[in-house]
Amino acid sequence: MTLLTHDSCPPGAVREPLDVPRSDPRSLLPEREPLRVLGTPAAAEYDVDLLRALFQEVFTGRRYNLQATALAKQGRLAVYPATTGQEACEVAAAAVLSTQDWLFPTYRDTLAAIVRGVDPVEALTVMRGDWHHGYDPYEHRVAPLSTPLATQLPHAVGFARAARLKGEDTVVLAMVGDGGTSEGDFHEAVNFAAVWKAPVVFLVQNNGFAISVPLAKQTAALSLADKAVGFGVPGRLVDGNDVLAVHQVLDEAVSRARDGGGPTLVEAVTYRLDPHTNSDDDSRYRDLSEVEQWRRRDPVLVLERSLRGMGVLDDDAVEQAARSAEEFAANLRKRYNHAPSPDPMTLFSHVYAEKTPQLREQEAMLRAELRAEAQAEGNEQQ
Amino acid sequence: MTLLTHDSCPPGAVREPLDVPRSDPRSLLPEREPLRVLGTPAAAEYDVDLLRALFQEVFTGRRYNLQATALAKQGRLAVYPATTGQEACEVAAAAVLSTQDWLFPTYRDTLAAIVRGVDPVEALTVMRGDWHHGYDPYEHRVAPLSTPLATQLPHAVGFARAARLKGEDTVVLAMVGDGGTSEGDFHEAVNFAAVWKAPVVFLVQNNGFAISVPLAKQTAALSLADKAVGFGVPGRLVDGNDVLAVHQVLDEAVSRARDGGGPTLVEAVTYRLDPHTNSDDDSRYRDLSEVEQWRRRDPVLVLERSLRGMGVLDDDAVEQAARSAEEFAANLRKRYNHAPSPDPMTLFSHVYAEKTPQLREQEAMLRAELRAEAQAEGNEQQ
Amino acid sequence: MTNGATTVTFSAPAGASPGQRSTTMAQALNAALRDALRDDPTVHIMGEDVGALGGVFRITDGLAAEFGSDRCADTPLAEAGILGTAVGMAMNGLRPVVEMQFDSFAYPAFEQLVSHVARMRNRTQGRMTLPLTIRIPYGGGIGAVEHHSDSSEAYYMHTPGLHLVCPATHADAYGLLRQSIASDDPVVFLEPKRLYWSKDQWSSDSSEQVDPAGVAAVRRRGTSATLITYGPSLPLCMAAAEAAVEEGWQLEVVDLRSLVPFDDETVCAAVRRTGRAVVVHESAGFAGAGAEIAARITERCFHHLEAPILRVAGLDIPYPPPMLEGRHLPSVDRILDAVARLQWETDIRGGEVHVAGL
Amino acid sequence: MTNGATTVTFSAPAGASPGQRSTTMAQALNAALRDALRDDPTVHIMGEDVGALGGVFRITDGLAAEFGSDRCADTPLAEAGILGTAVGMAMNGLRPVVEMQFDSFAYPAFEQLVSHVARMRNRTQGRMTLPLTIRIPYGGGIGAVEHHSDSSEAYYMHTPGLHLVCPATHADAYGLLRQSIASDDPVVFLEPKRLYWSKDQWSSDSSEQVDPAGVAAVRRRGTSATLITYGPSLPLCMAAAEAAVEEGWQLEVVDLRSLVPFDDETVCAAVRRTGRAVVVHESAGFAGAGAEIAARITERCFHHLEAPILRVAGLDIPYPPPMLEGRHLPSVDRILDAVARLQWETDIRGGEVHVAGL
Ligand SMILES: Cc1ncc(C[n+]2csc(CCOP(=O)(O)OP(=O)(O)O)c2C)c(N)n1
Ligand SMILES: Cc1ncc(C[n+]2csc(CCOP(=O)(O)OP(=O)(O)O)c2C)c(N)n1
Ligand SMILES: [Mg+2]
Ligand SMILES: [Mg+2]
Repeated sequence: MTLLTHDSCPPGAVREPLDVPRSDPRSLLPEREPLRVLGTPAAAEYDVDLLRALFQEVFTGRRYNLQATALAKQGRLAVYPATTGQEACEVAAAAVLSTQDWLFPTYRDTLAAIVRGVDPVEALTVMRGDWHHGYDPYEHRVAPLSTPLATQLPHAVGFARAARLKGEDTVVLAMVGDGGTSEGDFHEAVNFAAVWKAPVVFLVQNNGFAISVPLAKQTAALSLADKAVGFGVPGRLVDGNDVLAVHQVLDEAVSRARDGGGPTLVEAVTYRLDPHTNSDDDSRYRDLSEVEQWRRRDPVLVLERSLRGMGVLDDDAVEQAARSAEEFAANLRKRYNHAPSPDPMTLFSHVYAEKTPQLREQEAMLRAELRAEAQAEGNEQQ
Repeated sequence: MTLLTHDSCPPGAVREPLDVPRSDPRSLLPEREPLRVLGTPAAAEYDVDLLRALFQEVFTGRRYNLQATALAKQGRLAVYPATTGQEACEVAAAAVLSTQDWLFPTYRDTLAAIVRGVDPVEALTVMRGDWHHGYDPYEHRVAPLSTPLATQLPHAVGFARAARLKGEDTVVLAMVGDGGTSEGDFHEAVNFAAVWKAPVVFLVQNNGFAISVPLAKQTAALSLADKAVGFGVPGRLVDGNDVLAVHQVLDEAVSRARDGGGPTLVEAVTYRLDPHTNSDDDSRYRDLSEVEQWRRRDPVLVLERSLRGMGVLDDDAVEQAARSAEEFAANLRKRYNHAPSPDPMTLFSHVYAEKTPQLREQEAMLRAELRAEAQAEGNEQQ
Repeated sequence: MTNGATTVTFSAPAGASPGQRSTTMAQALNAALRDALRDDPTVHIMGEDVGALGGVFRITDGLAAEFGSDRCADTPLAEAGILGTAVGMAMNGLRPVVEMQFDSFAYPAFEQLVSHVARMRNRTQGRMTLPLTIRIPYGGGIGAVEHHSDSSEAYYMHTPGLHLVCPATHADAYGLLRQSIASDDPVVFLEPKRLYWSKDQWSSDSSEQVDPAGVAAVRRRGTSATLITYGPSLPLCMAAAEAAVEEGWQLEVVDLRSLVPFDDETVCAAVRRTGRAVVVHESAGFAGAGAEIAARITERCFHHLEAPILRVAGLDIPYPPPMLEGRHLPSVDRILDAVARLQWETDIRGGEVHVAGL
Repeated sequence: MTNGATTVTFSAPAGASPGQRSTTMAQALNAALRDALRDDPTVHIMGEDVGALGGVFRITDGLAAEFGSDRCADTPLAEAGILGTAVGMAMNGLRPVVEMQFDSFAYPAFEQLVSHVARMRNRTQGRMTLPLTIRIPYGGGIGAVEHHSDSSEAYYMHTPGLHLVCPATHADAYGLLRQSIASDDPVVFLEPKRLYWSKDQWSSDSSEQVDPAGVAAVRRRGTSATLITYGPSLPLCMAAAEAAVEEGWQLEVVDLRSLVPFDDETVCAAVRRTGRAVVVHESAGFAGAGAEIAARITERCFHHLEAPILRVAGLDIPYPPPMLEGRHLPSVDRILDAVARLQWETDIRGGEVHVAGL
């Protein structure tokens, strides 16, 4: 007895090619060295107004980071995760998008949201602690800052797919940290985007650390953008401290997405100059001389120096940018002069479209408590 | 006011290279075409005993698939997911491992477990439904078959890391389907393995489908082995219907892992000739002519033909292999003549090392119920 | 869940022939999906094998063929990705209906469910809402192997921001699913697997209206004690009530229909009428839905109770293999045993109460 | 959890100086980890930032330096991966102690926890066991932003196969963590975040023995009513009991210490003594741990109860932002309000019971 009919096997079967279309995956690999524009002849090709605008944003961005950190140290924010050193990425991410596009930021990316037009106080609502989230996502087309790492990436992909299904021209730019790329959600999101050819750009800000954990403990990949190949999408590698380079790479990726070319995975190599948040003690896990090294590639400094060298900026222009940044900061400070006192009754307002009977009971309890407290206070004041 | 001290920025800062060591990721890419050995001169270099042994296993494997499917159709198994058409992968996966090594199979890989030495009835316990799992994992060093897809991969990685930490020489071979590679667990597992340089070999059996979903809806990658690059580990691509090729690629990967070289990601391109399980209706989602096409590359057929061509097998040898396979099947059938009647009281035996007071109460209740039933039956028989 | 209206009805499709026919619950669910796709172009179905195959339980049978693979889409095999991308689609104005293949295979999506789905409306003060339905083939009793028979309702019930619905009849299968899809809030919709093949005289073009979720139904009137249940255990409770007649008990049976919102009013009224109650469900009893139900009724009806509210639930063990699931699941006998323990002699105050916690 | 012994003690490290000193609970936990690493070479700590940083709460402070980065390992940022690889390590003879950075960030590992951690022993009939401890900084009250203050115990309590432990004192923080690590079963170990910085006169070299998990502790004797609680709400209940004295109530306070196993005996004895009880915990009340506790006590002590068992729990809302968390969490006032509702006038049978479900 044999199990097989020999007749069914033509002589050539063994050597028959498999039906796997194999294009060359090498074309999807990112550049070997992070792309740079500043300090290269390519920089000269940029529109001067764009250069000045980027400089202003990067410069104000730094001032914002300093101010928000100060507010956190004064206790006016519960916590603040700064993007000091990452301003080039934050600014470029917002700057490449058109009005109809969407930004999906992480918990750290308040700056990108602000550059996109979000009121800084509303961008910082979650950090202040009066509510989980401030701004209307639909106004400036910025999704809520996402705290659970990488979970916003599938949202971005679904959002982009929906736009395509509705025939809309939207591109979605989704941000994530180097640490966040280790989460399964990262993998699932890029894979869905690739399969659906969804118009999404994934921007990985590799700032060297996930809290205390350095990149080498996060991945053995040569570049985080190498991961693109495994999803059949192109990877790009860029100097994240060079705002022009980031702008260029993202701009190309956005165009590609808009034209139906599907997602791109971008790694921007940068560095977190500040501790993880104001309450972090980074001396526990990094040699502060490393920070000093990176300060020499400070994206604000690098930009100013380059633009001065190109004759795009002079002392006056820098002075003016500084004044504008200072105004921004002063305004922000002023708006933190009074602490908010959120209404406790709002705790029940948005759990469901319509309160359940159970929530109505609990609402009544809290209302009674508040009334009793007010009465007690009134009695005391008499 | 400016925010930056210009002095801190040395003139060369802009062009300073980033501190990212960039080896060439191209070396990690798998071969462009699935590796083949059968029908090539390389086949002649194999040990004849190995060739005959592999033939016997592949041949018996097919007989096993037929028999288990029949048992499922007769209702003696609750369900059976066959590996018909995938026997080359199943056999090679078990064959490359040394005694101290471990196999982490999916729910489909009963055959690999059996080739590794597990009693087929115990391998099929979960399919029969008398318990969730049969064999002692430590006896043949085979982890329980995993039903939640890809969840066994982090187990395999942790197991391998533990072996290294204990100074043991163990290599772990972890199996997963093409569909399973879309799960976040796949990504997290390969990443942990890469970072830890854990001695793990990941074998992806790309059999074309995840139940009804074809590979093209699962990934846009050119090969599932391309994913390796993104983790900084080597990928390999192999013809999964060529048992010698699978054996060779896995053998190299196992050696690499044993020598401290870390994980390898292998994609074996094969095809599921049977429906997903005996209760699946594959005519709903695939053109059965595609199945016919693949039958011509049937791994059993291809192997027999090649080995006959090489003079390693003749009619007698095939006849003998068939007899042995038939014995295997007859034995299996016989052992299914009586349905098991698992003891309900075991429901409480292994929830915890020691029963909680709550479980003891519930145990007492069930015991009383059983006693009452027995009594009632006794009364009836009188 | 009712978008402001107190009763949500879906009218018969124009031109449909009236009359009822023998239908499975699977077909009723399929009809609800089909009608939702037809009535609202923003409805999108997605999940594993929901396309050509029609789902492993055939609930999406024929929908991809009729509405195209964009409206009924096979996804890659990744549940967090399925739910996570559905969240994004809902953010962008669509009404995704997600199928999780089995209870257990919804667990990979747990973070998305708890940390985002349940919270997006609250987080954004109502600005960003998620009109999202998560269909889960739910519960056991179908002879399936490990990981295919879990009951996960207690996890979702304890997660504020989710609606939690579980039909037990064909009319509710259709009506509650249509309501869930129309809801502007996320709904976890539990489909009792063991009822998929149950037949009933029902047709989607009958103009039968169902109450909104949040309203429990008294399925049988009684005076002796009240059985409180939902989903797959309703037929069991009806059978128990039938059997109890012989013992001289007239049992009232309440079908909750939804666990969130919870209908305290109907439940408490029923319990006050009878003074005794047993809660019945499949999932493990410990910290299960029955605990909440028993606790809240006791809080509200303490002085109407002649006996503690008892629970008949699954054992506190991992769901058993097929050959033993009958020993795990609630049964008519266990329900009647519990009813018998409801202290029919009144003068036992001070005595020890033996309860097996089931 | 006790590997057969009824009392598990860990002796003082040889040569340690006796006497107690002011210690935080964080330090007690750190000492437990250090001593476990020292006493058992198979113990391995892993998690995000547990190495050089010592964890975001410094519970692993100094351990990587002392025992090396293999014994106390920073992992990639992926919670399912952390727990999943820990499962593999436990399969291979090690005793992993996993840190999840916050309650919410354990959700990605939910599938591993429910589908494997809780079931491996049962699946393999005791052949493959998982001596695995999952430490979770637990609960709120620390002014943290969204996703950093969840209470997740109800999810784990409803998952058979897991032990669920929650210390409220320094001695228990040390003793129960040592027991958990020594257990041959998986233990979810909830560390009350808000107690991390609480100080007490305690030292690991005091030879104080703690009861095994599964044994509740009566922390205060009383006659009027019993407060039943665990973890972060114990200090609150003690304060409420203190304040209640002025109102003329002598409250008994029971600290459960573990939710699985559950100590029915001690709890029921305490409730029978007082005839009235309030369960207090932080997590949302609906389908929370308190529901099970109230339901099971009522089943067992019905005829000893003068009033329904009430619950004081978090509101049924997503955990609020820092500025509002005080309105969400149980408070002394809410506990006293609940005690006041325990029907101190006895003759109200038949009247309507108003209960806010909290
Ligand atoms: C799912 C999840 N796990 C853990 C955390 C806690 N956490 C907050 S930030 C952070 C590090 C993030 O690193 P990375 O992704 O590199 O972003 P970066 O902070 O550098 O911007 C961690 C672990 C979280 N927010 N979400
Ligand atoms: C986490 C999870 N999701 C869904 C399922 C249901 N399911 C069982 S097999 C299967 C398809 C698996 O496809 P693949 O990984 O290619 O393996 P194959 O069946 O082809 O061997 C699915 C979706 C599951 N078992 N686990
Ligand atoms: Mg980072
Ligand atoms: Mg497959």
